[in-house]
Amino acid sequence: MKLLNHDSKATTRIASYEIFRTQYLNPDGSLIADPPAFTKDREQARAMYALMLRTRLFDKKAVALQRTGQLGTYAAVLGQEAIGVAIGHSLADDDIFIPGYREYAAQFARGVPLRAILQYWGGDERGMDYPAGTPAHHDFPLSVPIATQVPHAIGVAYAMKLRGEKRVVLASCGDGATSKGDFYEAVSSAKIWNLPIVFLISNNGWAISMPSHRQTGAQTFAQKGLAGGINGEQVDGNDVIATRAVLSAAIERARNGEGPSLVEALTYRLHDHTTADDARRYRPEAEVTAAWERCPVKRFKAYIEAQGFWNQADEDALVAEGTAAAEAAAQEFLKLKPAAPESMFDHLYASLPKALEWQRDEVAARGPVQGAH
Amino acid sequence: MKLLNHDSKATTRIASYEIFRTQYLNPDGSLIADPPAFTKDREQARAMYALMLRTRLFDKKAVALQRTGQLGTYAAVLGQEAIGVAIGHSLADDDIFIPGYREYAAQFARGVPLRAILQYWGGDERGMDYPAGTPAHHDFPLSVPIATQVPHAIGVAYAMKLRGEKRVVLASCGDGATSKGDFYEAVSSAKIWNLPIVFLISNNGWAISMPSHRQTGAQTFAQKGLAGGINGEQVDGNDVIATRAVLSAAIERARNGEGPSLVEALTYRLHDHTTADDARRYRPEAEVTAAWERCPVKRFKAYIEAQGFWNQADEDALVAEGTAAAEAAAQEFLKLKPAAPESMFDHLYASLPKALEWQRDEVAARGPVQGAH
Amino acid sequence: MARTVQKSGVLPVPNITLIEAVNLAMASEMRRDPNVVVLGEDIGRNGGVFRATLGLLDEFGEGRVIDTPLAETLVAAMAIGLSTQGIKAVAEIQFSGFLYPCVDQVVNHAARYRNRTRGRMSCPLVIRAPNSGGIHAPEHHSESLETTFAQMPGLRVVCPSSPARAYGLLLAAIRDPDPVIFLEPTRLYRLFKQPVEDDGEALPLDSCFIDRSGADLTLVSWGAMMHDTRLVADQLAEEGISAEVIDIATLKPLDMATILASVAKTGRCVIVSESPRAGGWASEVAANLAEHGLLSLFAPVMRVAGYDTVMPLAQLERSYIPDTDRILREVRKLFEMAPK
Amino acid sequence: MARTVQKSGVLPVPNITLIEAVNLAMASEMRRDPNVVVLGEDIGRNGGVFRATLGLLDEFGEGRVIDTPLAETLVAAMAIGLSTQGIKAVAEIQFSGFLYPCVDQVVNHAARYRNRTRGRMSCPLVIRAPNSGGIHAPEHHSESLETTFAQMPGLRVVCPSSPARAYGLLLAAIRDPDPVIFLEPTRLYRLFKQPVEDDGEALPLDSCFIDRSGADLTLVSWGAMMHDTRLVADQLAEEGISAEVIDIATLKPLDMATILASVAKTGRCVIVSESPRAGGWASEVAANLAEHGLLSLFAPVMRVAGYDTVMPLAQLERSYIPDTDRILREVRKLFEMAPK
Ligand SMILES: Cc1ncc(C[n+]2csc(CCOP(=O)(O)OP(=O)(O)O)c2C)c(N)n1
Ligand SMILES: Cc1ncc(C[n+]2csc(CCOP(=O)(O)OP(=O)(O)O)c2C)c(N)n1
Ligand SMILES: [Mg+2]
Ligand SMILES: [Mg+2]
Repeated sequence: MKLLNHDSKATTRIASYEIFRTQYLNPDGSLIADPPAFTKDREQARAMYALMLRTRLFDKKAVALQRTGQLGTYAAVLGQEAIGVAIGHSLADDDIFIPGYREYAAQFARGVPLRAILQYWGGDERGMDYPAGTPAHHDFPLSVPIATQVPHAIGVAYAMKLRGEKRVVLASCGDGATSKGDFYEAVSSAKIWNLPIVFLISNNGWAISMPSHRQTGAQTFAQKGLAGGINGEQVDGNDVIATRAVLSAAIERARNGEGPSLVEALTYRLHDHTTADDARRYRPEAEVTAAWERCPVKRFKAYIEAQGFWNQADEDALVAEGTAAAEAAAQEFLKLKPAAPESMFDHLYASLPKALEWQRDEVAARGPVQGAH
Repeated sequence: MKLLNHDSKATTRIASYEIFRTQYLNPDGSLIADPPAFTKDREQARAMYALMLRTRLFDKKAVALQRTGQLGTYAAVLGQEAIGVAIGHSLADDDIFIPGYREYAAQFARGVPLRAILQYWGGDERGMDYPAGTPAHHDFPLSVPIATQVPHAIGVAYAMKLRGEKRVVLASCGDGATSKGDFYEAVSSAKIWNLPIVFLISNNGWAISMPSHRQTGAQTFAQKGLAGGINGEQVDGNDVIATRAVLSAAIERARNGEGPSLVEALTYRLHDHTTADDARRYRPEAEVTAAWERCPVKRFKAYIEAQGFWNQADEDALVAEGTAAAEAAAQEFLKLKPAAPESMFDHLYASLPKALEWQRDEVAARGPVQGAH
Repeated sequence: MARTVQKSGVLPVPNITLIEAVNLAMASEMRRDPNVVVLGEDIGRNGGVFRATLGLLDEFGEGRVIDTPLAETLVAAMAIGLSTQGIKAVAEIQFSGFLYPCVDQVVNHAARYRNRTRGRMSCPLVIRAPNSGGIHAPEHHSESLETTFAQMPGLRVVCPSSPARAYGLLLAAIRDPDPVIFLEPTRLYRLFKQPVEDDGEALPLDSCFIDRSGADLTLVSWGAMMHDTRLVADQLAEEGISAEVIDIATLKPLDMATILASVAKTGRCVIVSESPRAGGWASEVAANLAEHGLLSLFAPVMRVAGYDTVMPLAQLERSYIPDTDRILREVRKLFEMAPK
Repeated sequence: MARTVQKSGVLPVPNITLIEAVNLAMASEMRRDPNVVVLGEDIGRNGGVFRATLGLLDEFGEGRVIDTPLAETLVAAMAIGLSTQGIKAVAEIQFSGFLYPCVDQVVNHAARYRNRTRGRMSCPLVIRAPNSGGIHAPEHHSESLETTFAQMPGLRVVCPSSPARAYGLLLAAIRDPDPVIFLEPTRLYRLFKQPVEDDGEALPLDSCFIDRSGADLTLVSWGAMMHDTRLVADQLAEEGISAEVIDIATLKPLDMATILASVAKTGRCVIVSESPRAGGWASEVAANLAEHGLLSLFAPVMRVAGYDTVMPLAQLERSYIPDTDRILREVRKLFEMAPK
């Protein structure tokens, strides 16, 4: 990239950068290279697979609830489950996860109840009050305003560093999110203080109807890290082994004081953007069909089967158990009584200002209103 | 930059980028490499030098006016004049310039009267009404909210492209400005439509009290272009030959449909940030002294003298003429009557809504108010 | 949803929804004026998340129907850049809660370029967004942003309340030489239909609409809340109370003359707004009444507004949004204090 | 300017300016609470463009005095991130006109994390900025932003009007468990001094201050305009008119009880504000009077406010900012309409 192309002594190279990509598993589950140690651990491998499949079963249930009018708009994670699993299996309990809105697998791993996710999309704030005693309790809730959660990582990581803690922040967002200034202001500044942050971009090919190649002029999303002098790397996000390996490496770098990294995980959104979307309007069906070949669940299952870690009986048991868990979460959600209307004032401030008491009283006096959920 | 350092087949290089830097003139005016053709043109070289020195003389006058209470806060361009000269001599009349607030040389080249700059810093909006019939008339005014002008280039360039015009937009900002989301949202998207834009970063080493190396983790500001897949290149901004050469190349690329570029021009702010600032609070004097060695005026003067394009008589005449011009601009400015107070409503909307007429009348009835300029 | 492409004259006037009227106005003005473009997230092939731009890509092509990256500051800034070049940019922001990243660009630039350059430059742009709640949408999709913008000098703020007004006011907004924030009532998008003729007739941007005349009470509202306000007037009519109903529609600049004239007649006023009460535009109307209408008031000026808390998620949104019950209660209070 | 490092008790109480009081409050609270940090552009070695953070870097070090990149969205977001971890972040935005890029983060996150998570998280942060005009500053340096934030649920908005109040209110703001927007009156920064004891005593964040009692008229203001308002009260006293002067100071939540009690006594009210009239916080006060104070009013509620145009550059700013003449004229109108 030279503006002046003549081969003059006036022009010298002052920096150069390379972008790498990592993938261990072929779509059929066969290995490209010798995988990291954790893949040899039967229990870990089984746990990762179980989380992935359970998440898929939950997702299916959530979509079904929405389709039958029992849930509000829901953002499915179909096809992207491996990334959440990799996050869940890479972060330490003490670390802080700042999610976008699709990483349910990671949230489940950190203690968010399945029911809570339904509650949130069902229009109940109580779904974001993750249980005390779990890592999720100190994690951030889902963030709907795209990319705006990413710069919170700067403050969170700064606090950790100020206190001399060896903790790490992982902030995730989508490919579309990388177009927002909020994303960039975080990436541009993280290295100033050498903060323990991993920025994760789940590049699922689409931001609603915009294909990722029309989102920016950049050839990769990984290279957006270069704008902040940050290690940026791509990984096959449908390969849970590679994703966990790269994330773990980034997390450990951060933990060891080596500063921030950025990871672009390539995946694919197999579902509509949300249940309110109809992707057939803008997306060729053939692309979706082809993408199913790269399905992360299928791929990792083939791998653990080949390792002798998994068999059909295991699969049947997991499907039954995961389906039941999703069903139980749905029942729990559906049985919840809506919050009292006046609860809309309960957490506005630490304590309600006197000037607002009459409003709370008015809402309480009216009681539940027709037309509500 | 590999997160996974083991030398595995799993990791492959998918992209690489290089950042180049161009400089023709040594600080003493001697040549590093054979310069572009325009440097051999006596009249052009003299015109470039004259603009540079006139700008410096104007700048000196403006600071003096402020120091004597005759002007508001003023942002000096001392030490950065070459960049404005290069812009002024690279853009075509039809192109559109979207400045920050220090590129007076470029503005003068495009037809902004010296007096108008004083007017603006003197607190008079009329200073932004650049004269009809000059290229400046379709340029943007100074922009105080840092970086916010940069994304306007996207819309302006899109309009040019939509109309099939072969025009170019040059949007400039400082090193500090590159930390803002507005800067990035422009850079990230310019290549989507392959827009005819040149982004210019005047890296003068400081953003008020923040040295540029504490502004971001990026090693160069040029590489911020990579975040948008844009050619990013560095140039010695105190070398007017190199700066003009690189800007012209970028402008011609844009004009020929080859899309956006980003240029980082390395310069140095020899003055305080503005007249309201005292840089001794935060900046070592030795750094400033050293920077004077790289002064763009001195450097180019040595070059044109060596070429036989310039001599002491030329210099004396130019100093006299430039000083007189600055003085005349100051007198013109000082003699201006303040605008009528009610003029604050004259350009709020194309025509004043009825609902606001009483306000305009009230201001008019009061007339000029004590304590005003 | 079928596109409504309607030439005036021979064909029957179609009965359309508010969102179809928005679509029609854009299509109609884009046919009329080649300098009009639309831009925003997912507005091209997808036709916008509410389908406001449906069919525009096919008719006008990629050049004039611009799918932008996911960056609201950029959308506003790009619209500014376009508009300075005489391209009338009609930008869509997907949901009201995502308007905030536009505030800096809109306030510091769009609303100021004309003033700053003493008329040398201008920003004839429109920023459209769905506004207010009631459709069980996710977080940040149901906010009411009109006051945030109406406060700002140099802008116009428009909130239509019917298909016909949406059509006429959007035409006016696009043609206006200055920046207009056009906030569409999400829950009225498909609530009812109206015959709307594509006659290219714009509505005024500086006058309230008197929806119906009345003698006993002035009801003032705009946008989505106009629907409930009209229902209240119906109910009151049955009770023998004659309410004058005023749709502000063009909040900024505010046509207080019409409201003052009405209150001079009725002596009672209730202002209905969904945005939070404290500092809302209802307060601006009430403040003007306190200054210029005090002597004609028989009773306090009542505001029925959204509460001063965060817009709740879907389960409680109906407890937040004013409804006919809440409006009627305030009206009855008024008539208790100052009987007819 | 000398740093004021003052231990209460034995030493004499220093006479300090408002900006020194701001500095003192931060230093004092940083000594008391190791979890307090300050951040912003040029606040470290440079001590802030107004020198509000002078000396803090030397005393508390780089860890707690954070020079940020030039990115206001980041400053707000970083403060949010810090505050969720129990670090009380006191962020400075350099000039009021650069607060707009913070709006999204402040409204959609700072003001909501507690509510969104049902109390699991919170954002005990302060965003400080100079506010309003009158010092011949460049473009975008003189805006009055209080209403933009006061409108927003979940925030507190504070505008001090004297050194003592700046000290006590800033302490309160830093200690408050929720986000506070703290807007300092630029032109009062060095206008006068007051004895301020560094006693660590915070002032309440939900009560108006009654600056002086009066019987004939209630003058309400806040921030920089309090200065002119006090001068007007002096002038009126000479004329035998007794004005009660109320400093709202803590605009949100708004203590209307104090204002209503005052107007119940005086029957006349003039509200003075520098921010634009339409949709300004003066309108909120007036609207409350129109609703809850109507029966005690002898005369219309007058607002003296900034005009509904862009804040002019320095040469005309004095024609824009309300002054004693403009306030007095409205007061005299009131007494003409409703003589004492
Ligand atoms: C600031 C903002 N603008 C617009 C939206 C509406 N919106 C929701 S998701 C989405 C696309 C996000 O794309 P991406 O970041 O790639 O994430 P993905 O949904 O693909 O996981 C948009 C535009 C939003 N939520 N926030
Ligand atoms: C949005 C915004 N934030 C803060 C400021 C105050 N300010 C004016 S100039 C400046 C530093 C700009 O640095 P840089 O971009 O490097 O330009 P330089 O002044 O060095 O030419 C700052 C912080 C501003 N004008 N706008
Ligand atoms: Mg995506
Ligand atoms: Mg700089």
